[in-house]
Amino acid sequence: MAKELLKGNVAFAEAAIRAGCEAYFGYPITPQTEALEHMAKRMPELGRVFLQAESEVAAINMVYGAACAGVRVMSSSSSPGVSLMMEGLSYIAGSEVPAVLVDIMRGGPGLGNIAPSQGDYNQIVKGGGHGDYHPVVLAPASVQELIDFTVEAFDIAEKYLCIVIILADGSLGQMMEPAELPEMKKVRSVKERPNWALTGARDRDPNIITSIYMDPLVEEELNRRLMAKQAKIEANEVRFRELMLDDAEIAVIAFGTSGRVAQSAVKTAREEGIRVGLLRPISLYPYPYERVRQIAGKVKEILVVEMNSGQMLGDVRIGNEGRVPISFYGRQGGVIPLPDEVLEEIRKIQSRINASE
Amino acid sequence: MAEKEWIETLIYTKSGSLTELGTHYCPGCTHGISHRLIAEVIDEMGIREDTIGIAPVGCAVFAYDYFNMDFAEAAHGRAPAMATGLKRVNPDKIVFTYQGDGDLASIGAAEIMHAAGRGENITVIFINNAIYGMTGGQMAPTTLPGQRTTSTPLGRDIEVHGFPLRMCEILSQLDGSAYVVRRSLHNVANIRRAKKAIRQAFEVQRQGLGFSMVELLSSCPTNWGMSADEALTWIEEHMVEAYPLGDYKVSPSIAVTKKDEGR
Amino acid sequence: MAKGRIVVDETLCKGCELCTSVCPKDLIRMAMDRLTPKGYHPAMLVDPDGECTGCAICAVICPDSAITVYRLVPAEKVRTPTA
Amino acid sequence: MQTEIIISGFGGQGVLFAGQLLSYAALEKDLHVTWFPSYGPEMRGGTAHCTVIISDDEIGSPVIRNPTAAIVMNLPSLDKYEPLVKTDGVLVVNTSLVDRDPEREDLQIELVPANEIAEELGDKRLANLVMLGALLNHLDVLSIDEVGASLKRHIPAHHRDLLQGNIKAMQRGTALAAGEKLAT
Repeated sequence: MAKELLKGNVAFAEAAIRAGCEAYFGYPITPQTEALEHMAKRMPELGRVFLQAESEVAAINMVYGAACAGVRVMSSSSSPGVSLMMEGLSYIAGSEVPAVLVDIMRGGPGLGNIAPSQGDYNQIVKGGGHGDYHPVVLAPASVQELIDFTVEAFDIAEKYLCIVIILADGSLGQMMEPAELPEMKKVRSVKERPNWALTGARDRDPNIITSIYMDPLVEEELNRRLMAKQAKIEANEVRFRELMLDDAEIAVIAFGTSGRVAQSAVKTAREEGIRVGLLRPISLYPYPYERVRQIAGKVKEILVVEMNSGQMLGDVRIGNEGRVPISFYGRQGGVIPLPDEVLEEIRKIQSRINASE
Repeated sequence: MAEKEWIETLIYTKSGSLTELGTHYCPGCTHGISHRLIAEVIDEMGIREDTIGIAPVGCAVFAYDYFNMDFAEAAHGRAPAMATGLKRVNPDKIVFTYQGDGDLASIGAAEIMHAAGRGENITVIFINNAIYGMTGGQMAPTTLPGQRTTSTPLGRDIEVHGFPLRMCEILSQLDGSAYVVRRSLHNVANIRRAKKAIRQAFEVQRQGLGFSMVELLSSCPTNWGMSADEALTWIEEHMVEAYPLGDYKVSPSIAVTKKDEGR
Repeated sequence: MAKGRIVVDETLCKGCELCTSVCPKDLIRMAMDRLTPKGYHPAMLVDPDGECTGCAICAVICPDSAITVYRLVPAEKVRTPTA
Repeated sequence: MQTEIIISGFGGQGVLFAGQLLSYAALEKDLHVTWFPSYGPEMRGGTAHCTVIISDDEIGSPVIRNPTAAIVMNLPSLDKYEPLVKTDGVLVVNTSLVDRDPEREDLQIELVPANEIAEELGDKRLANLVMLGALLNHLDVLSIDEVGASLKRHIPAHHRDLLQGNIKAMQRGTALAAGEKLAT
């Protein structure tokens, strides 16, 4: 397929459709509403399900319901709406049904604003809802990645019977870039739905989907099963991209849009002769701790750049295991850091390194 | 004249749409009766293999253990939303929710309103026993004025807690509602009427006519502090007055047998 | 001769006594001499004079589907079981 | 080579569409491009702007502080972006709505009475294309023909009757810029 100029929100919605998403439930919220609008138009055209729910609370529970039926189903929202979905996400996790959610983050806390932010990192990556669970979290940095990861999200969700959340920010939802959409995948027939799905207990025993286990030992069994699944996910699904880290003295670590901003800063810094490289974590859960650990063993300092007050910073600290100093540069409230701001931070670190030598 | 030949025939036995398992409900609790009625209707309609139930949070949280069919467990109050998701991708299946008064009328008030408003083609069995059973007898949105509960120890004071919600009256106002009726489980005659209404509600769904709900006035002997029998009498003497039985919305497209009346 | 009889499943019966209050012939008693596995006195049919008609009213009110009802039916009228 | 263009004006002046047009042309020329809008309440009545970055290499940040070129459709946009354009960059000013001269002397400045020209052409909505045409005269990365071809492909169906007007508007902008350049 040829590249098209696509807006992020439209791109992931269409990508989901082509990945075989059979049902979409959502509630309008800026800056992701174009996704809902795209679904509103396209899903009925294709004979699939689109429904604007009465709230994000209802939307995620509709997703939960459709997921129980064994279809590919998704929702998308933005930060305040995603907060409302946390209850449902926890139930989906506890029931071990696959579902995909896209969070196009905006400034907060509270009603905040509609400008791009990465303030949901803790909420999304660390679970957000109640109980022990981890959604798989993928952080795209371009419209193409938004497409690719959305498609992949359905596969991962079905492979592990888990939630996959695409964590992007308002700028990715709103920007346009050339990108290539995948071929249209065929939607499964009812007969092809998984054997655990609720499709009516015809010629088989009833299927029960639940997340309540009153016996603590039985609940613990579920928790252990989830942990075993997480171990597999942690072994197989770690993703990251990196740039010019081979000989780097300084590593910048940033995800999503801040990763792209940092990339520009890193390139300019290289032109100035600063030996700096970039690690852009893509899977935020599972986090590339091992790669951070390796990098920390080679560089002199780490700079973390985020569009929040330092939420991924904690994970970098875990991976660093105290090896090298970590500094943080963040913009909050919906402000995107500019490449020259990041460059300035890199220069400061370079002078510190120079001074200590 | 030859002597008549008599054969001993099974008149009544436990429904095949229920599992073998005994319920965890307290002795005399009418949840068991409503489960039975639903199961019998499903048997009679021959739809067990096409029916998917949604259990609530509340005493009936384990309803899926007792019904012999596909079932899912919803978050508190969200059963209508979950049923919506399930029904939309399984349009040829019969999807019903089973919800108590806290689940449906309090935390899930938005979900039930909008499911009805959309004319969602699902059936809701609404158990109104005027109290929170599972958590041990606190005030429900349907608790009667003056009724003592553990969170209204001096009786529900309408100045403080406001008035009970009458869900049939509310939901029947919505254009998407096709069949909204209130029945009671306080005696045999009413139980039989309740069953007919449940049958009608499932038929409404089968015919794709829209949202259907049967509210069942139910007892909670344990949290009301009464014997099972006294509790049924309390329904008759107090609840029926506050929650009049009857047909609140019957879509004209339903071919009703006029004998099936609530009162 | 009795036209009907009931069998109470003592694993299901919780001794709520609702059946005793609705029996038109007042033929159901609680078995005070024994307990079910869950610790309830179960309901039982006490019908020395064979009065039970198999009307199934007790089964209609039983919350626990514990009562199975049989009735003698003229052979020509035998039909499939129903409540 | 990376070219960064900011197009800024009031909501309704077509700045977002002008940026998209550049983006389509860049895409069709197999270049890397990002189109980044301002969005939100400022879209209504306040200033709207978009950043278009065109490059022959992968684009990092979709936002930049110092663009290589800016089209400013009104005074607040001039105030905001004049100080930011890179040295030797391009600043295209809509003099129809801006009542002061730019102060920078290290820029290629193009003064375009875009609204007047658009009205002359019969549709005041064409001001954005006049400005774009003037910009294109200063840009190496895309030609007016390439942008014109993109316009043909991507003009919304309900504006198709405006296609010729749009192209004419761009040509007028380019000609004006070329003419003035010749004059200096």
